[in-house]
Amino acid sequence: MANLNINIGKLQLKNPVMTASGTFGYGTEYSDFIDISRIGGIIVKGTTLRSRQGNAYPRMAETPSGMLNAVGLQNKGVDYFINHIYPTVKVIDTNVIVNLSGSTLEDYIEAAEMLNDLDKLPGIELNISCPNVKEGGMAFGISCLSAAEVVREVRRVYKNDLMVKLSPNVTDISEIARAVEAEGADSVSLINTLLGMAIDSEKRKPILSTITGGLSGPAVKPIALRMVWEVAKAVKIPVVGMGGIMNAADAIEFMLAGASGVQIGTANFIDPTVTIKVIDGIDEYLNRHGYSSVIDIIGALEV
Amino acid sequence: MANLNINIGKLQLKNPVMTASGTFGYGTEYSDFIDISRIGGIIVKGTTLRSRQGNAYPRMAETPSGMLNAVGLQNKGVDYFINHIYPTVKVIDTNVIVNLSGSTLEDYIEAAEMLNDLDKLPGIELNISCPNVKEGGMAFGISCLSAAEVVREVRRVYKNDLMVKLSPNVTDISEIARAVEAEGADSVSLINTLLGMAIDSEKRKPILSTITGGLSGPAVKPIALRMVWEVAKAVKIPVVGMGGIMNAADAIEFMLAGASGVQIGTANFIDPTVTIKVIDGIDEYLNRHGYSSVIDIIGALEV
Amino acid sequence: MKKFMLDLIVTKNETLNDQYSLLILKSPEKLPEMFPGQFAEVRVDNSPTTFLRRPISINYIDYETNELWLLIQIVGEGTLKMCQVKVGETLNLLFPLGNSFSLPNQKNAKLLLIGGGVGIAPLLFLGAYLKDKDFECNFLLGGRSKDNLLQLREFEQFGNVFTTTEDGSHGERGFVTQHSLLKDSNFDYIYTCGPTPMMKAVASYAAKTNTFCEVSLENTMACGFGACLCCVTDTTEGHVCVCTEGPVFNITKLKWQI
Amino acid sequence: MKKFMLDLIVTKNETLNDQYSLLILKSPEKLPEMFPGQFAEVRVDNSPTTFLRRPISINYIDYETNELWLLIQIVGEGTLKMCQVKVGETLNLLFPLGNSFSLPNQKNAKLLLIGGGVGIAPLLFLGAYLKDKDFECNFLLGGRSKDNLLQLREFEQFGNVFTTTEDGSHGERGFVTQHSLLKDSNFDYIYTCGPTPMMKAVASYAAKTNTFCEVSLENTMACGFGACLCCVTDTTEGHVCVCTEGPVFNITKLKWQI
Ligand SMILES: Cc1cc2nc3c(=O)[nH]c(=O)nc-3n(C[C@H](O)[C@H](O)[C@H](O)COP(=O)(O)OP(=O)(O)OC[C@H]3O[C@@H](n4cnc5c(N)ncnc54)[C@H](O)[C@@H]3O)c2cc1C
Ligand SMILES: Cc1cc2nc3c(=O)[nH]c(=O)nc-3n(C[C@H](O)[C@H](O)[C@H](O)COP(=O)(O)OP(=O)(O)OC[C@H]3O[C@@H](n4cnc5c(N)ncnc54)[C@H](O)[C@@H]3O)c2cc1C
Ligand SMILES: Cc1cc2nc3c(=O)[nH]c(=O)nc-3n(C[C@H](O)[C@H](O)[C@H](O)COP(=O)(O)O)c2cc1C
Ligand SMILES: Cc1cc2nc3c(=O)[nH]c(=O)nc-3n(C[C@H](O)[C@H](O)[C@H](O)COP(=O)(O)O)c2cc1C
Ligand code: FES
Ligand code: FES
Repeated sequence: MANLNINIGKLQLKNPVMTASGTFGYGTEYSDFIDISRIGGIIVKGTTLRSRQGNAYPRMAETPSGMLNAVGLQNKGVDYFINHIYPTVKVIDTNVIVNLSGSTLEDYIEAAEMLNDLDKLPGIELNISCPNVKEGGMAFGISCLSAAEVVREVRRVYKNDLMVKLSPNVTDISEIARAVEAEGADSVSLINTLLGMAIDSEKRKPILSTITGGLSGPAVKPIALRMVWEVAKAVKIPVVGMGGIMNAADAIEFMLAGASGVQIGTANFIDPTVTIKVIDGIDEYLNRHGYSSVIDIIGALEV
Repeated sequence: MANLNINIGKLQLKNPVMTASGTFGYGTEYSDFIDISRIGGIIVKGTTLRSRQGNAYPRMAETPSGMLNAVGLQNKGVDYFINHIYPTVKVIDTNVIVNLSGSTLEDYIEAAEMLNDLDKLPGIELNISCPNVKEGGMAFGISCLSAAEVVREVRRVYKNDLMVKLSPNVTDISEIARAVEAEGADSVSLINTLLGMAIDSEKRKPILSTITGGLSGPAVKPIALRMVWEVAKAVKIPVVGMGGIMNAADAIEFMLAGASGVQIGTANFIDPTVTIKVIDGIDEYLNRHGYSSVIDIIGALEV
Repeated sequence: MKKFMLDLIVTKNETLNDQYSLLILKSPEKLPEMFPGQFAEVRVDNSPTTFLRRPISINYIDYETNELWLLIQIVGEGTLKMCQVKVGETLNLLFPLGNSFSLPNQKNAKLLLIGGGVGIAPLLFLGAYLKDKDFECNFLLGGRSKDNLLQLREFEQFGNVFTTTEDGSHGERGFVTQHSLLKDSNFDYIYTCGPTPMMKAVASYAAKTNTFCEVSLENTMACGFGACLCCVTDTTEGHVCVCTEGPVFNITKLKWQI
Repeated sequence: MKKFMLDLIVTKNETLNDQYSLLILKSPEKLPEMFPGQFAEVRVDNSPTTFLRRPISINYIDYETNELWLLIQIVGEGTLKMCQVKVGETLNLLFPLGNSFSLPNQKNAKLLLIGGGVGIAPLLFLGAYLKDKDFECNFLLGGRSKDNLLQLREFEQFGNVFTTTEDGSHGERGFVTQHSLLKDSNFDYIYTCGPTPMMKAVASYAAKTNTFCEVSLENTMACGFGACLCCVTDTTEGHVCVCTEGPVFNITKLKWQI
């Protein structure tokens, strides 16, 4: 058994494997299949200050080695989370982290203040990159100035771990990463989904109700890996990598490229036990290659 | 038989199907498999003012539903093209178009001037988006100012059709499209490859000699389709769509999203007869849906 | 209800006609209890275009032999591949997923189960289940033509079978909702599954006659167990997931214009 | 040479051991003429991770029965799927691709064909071809152990067979380049295919003894017919495509440090 413990910002994880927001519900959806407390961290559904109905149906389109979603941040709001979800998830023996989205700076700040009071919530993932709703924060995430501003203001009120989730729909993601680092982010996570579109040629209609949606799954892995590589070189804070991770080898690639931790999203839908397989697979890899700790492979790519 | 003729900028095509630069050699590589004169247009290999050896091996990595390449514009230069390739390709009864790349403004201008003298060359595709070499023009293609400048200068010296090939590695591709339209581009083509990366986790090394490379194939189709949709709404000049087209349905999706023509790239490697199948498939679709001309489906998406 | 991910062994793959196949899958472990209306998410390997699982209703379950039936209509790559599995191969299933049809409250209630196309799949299981609980079922099954009426012999074991075909090749000519049964009799409970236009017509009949009516909805699903929120339908309670709150809905909950 | 894209029918799929299989494919149309060293690009359907074709050498060709042999070593998903095809199924091939080994100039030249691992594949065809042209071949085949020496019986039909194994389980113990044959005899022509380190050792022996030597290179290929420029190797003439200018190269053209 290699040592899988890893600290990412202020978070202490028993292993580098987390679940990506919006793909793992509140964790409990998976407890029939796995012991969710074995996972390093669970990033819960995208949460907004006030409850949201999300987008109209259809919200999903399958694409080659991937999928588009247009869920649109359906959630019951921060209040509901605090009163109804938090009590049940805070007892899970792992890091439960809230993915926070907003449409205005004030929304972000108000929600972050409320979450700051939860003593068993080790951190939030600030989502400034949801492509599916105007209010999803992508407007914040695609410019350095606005990304910096929202991180600065949230940082002022939020004292625990602040992971900032970056959008891949930009010319230079390292620039944004540096901007949020400068404002006090504890870590950055990437990538959120890539803006894409699917069309039914026979019906001559877009498949999604929203026309465009967010692309995830193995199709995006090469792009995600490149961005993690770029960002890891650009910032000093830890990087959390994701995008198309389906197995331990994929996760290891992200860590070699410089990620201190990974998140698994779409793969959970196909194999609800994938997180555990990835954790075990990383351990097996470390043993086979003679590493005593997972820390040894972070950024260990030989170029 | 529906009418497949289409004019794109100053080009007159017998059908909307072209081949993407760098994937179809000079056309003759495919003549054992198909009658290449049936294709609407053949965009030949990326050509630069002076000859280039391209990048070191390995230049290719397979990815889920796609591939990364790092060819790096290996070509023998414009002079060689004019003296040795042009005489053999100008007799092909279709539009043979040169894809032109450069590392400096002067290179672009000088090469464009030389190509302007070829009376059987109906146009060039200005590549300001190759991600694989510093000299590939992507530096031009990711900022409005520099994209505008290179198009302005080339437009001054090049009188035939000027198609400008855009990079998808940007925050707002419509902005770039509008900038090159304003400088006199006859059409825009998109997308070039997305910057990606592949790692061999067992060897702990990047797979490509250049670490990062350009992603193409069906994996990128949702992104390409979205960008074509955005750009077609943003500009008045015709749009040529590409990215992951594998069959007629894919090509039709691009046209419904607003493309006047399409280019097929990576698919040629897997099926060297795919261009002909797509042409026939578009015809079949038009007949089945009662359209008399391919023009009827351009931008015909119902939203 | 606890959900499972299991590799089941294909013991039979019967081609019913060029569109439909019946798969019988055997579980090495004891099959968990399931209820009619529930479904499985089937993994389709070996194809880049079938990245996600496919939701398929439980068609029938035989606890004694530990066998599960799936009735598949070929509509695309995924269902095609499923119908090509060979006896002895395995299919990976997540199940049982979703809610189920409700049992009638009165023992001697008049029950009508209306199915069209592949929508008959969950109704066979429902019929078997109801019969087991001593209810008497009437099945009204519709199809374009005789060839689209499936599993009639199986349905007959569990109740009275009525049919309609659009071309009149079997039963009454027309759509299920035009069947004389609906004019002549009154039912207490209607359960239906099939193409949405059919279900809407049934729902509208039920609403008019003030009959209890449950429909089983289709939807595009990414996970099938409530994790992705991709499969919503609009209800009186807002957007709810078809995979967890459904697929069975009482029509009074839906926002259908009926 | 004209290239073809054809669906060939699998007439035999013989598992040689857990790593290797021999596929025999029959062409409905008359097979075009091919030369030893040439290869085919095989399409591997039904897998998202085998998007591109796989280059595989022509192992043997029988114009009379219109059959083509492929010798496959399982190293990943693509070769695994190829080895799982069933008799009667078809494989789509682009072929013949690439250049071929050169014929010796002198009729009574002493020829040595050195192969390691799956690199023996093109050498069988080469041996058959040379024998047909009345040359006498010596085959030197190496493998980790006895089990990795393949098609020995076939090779014996076309010349003298010498072997080495790393564990000494067949022939001399050691690497091919350590075989006594190389010390005791002089050859006029050496043809080799196998792992790069092996080929480099052979090339270095040939260079030292001033022997004509051709090697067949591997490379990652996207197209296999000169369209993508992905498969270059560095030569005295700069970057050239292995799929069109090769896979066979005279060692004097390569920039190997030997
Ligand atoms: C709860 C539930 C139970 C089901 N039970 C059965 C069953 O018992 N037997 C059976 O054969 N099918 C059943 N289906 C439908 C089945 O899931 C789809 O036909 C299947 O996913 C299509 O996959 P494909 O790869 O063959 O087709 P694709 O290539 O994915 O699609 C082909 C066409 O079908 C449409 N389509 C795909 N999936 C759906 C869907 N879920 N709803 C509506 N349209 C869709 C697509 O838009 C496309 O036009 C059920 C669906 C649900 C949600
Ligand atoms: C001209 C030529 C002729 C060949 N002839 C034969 C033959 O007769 N029989 C045979 O079994 N194989 C042959 N090969 C090798 C064969 O093409 C590869 O083994 C195959 O493409 C691997 O596919 P895969 O999906 O099984 O493995 P992948 O999953 O693609 O790769 C598995 C591992 O093999 C390595 N690999 C993959 N492709 C190549 C390659 N082309 N060169 C070197 N390493 C590679 C990868 O880096 C990876 O580590 C030949 C290759 C070439 C270029
Ligand atoms: C259905 C779905 C819903 C998602 N919802 C959110 C969300 O609410 N907040 C967020 O930051 N990311 C969301 N994402 C993005 C994922 O967290 C992740 O960034 C992305 O899917 C890439 O990882 P993957 O390829 O492993 O899925 C969602 C993704 C999917 C597929
Ligand atoms: C091997 C390879 C080489 C390429 N070379 C060029 C090039 O020289 N110039 C260029 O503009 N685009 C080049 N491209 C990009 C393609 O023209 C096209 O934009 C891209 O591959 C997307 O289309 P596809 O998915 O159909 O391949 C190349 C792509 C590949 C795969
Ligand atoms: S399909 Fe994922 S929540 Fe219903
Ligand atoms: S593999 Fe494409 S040029 Fe050689």
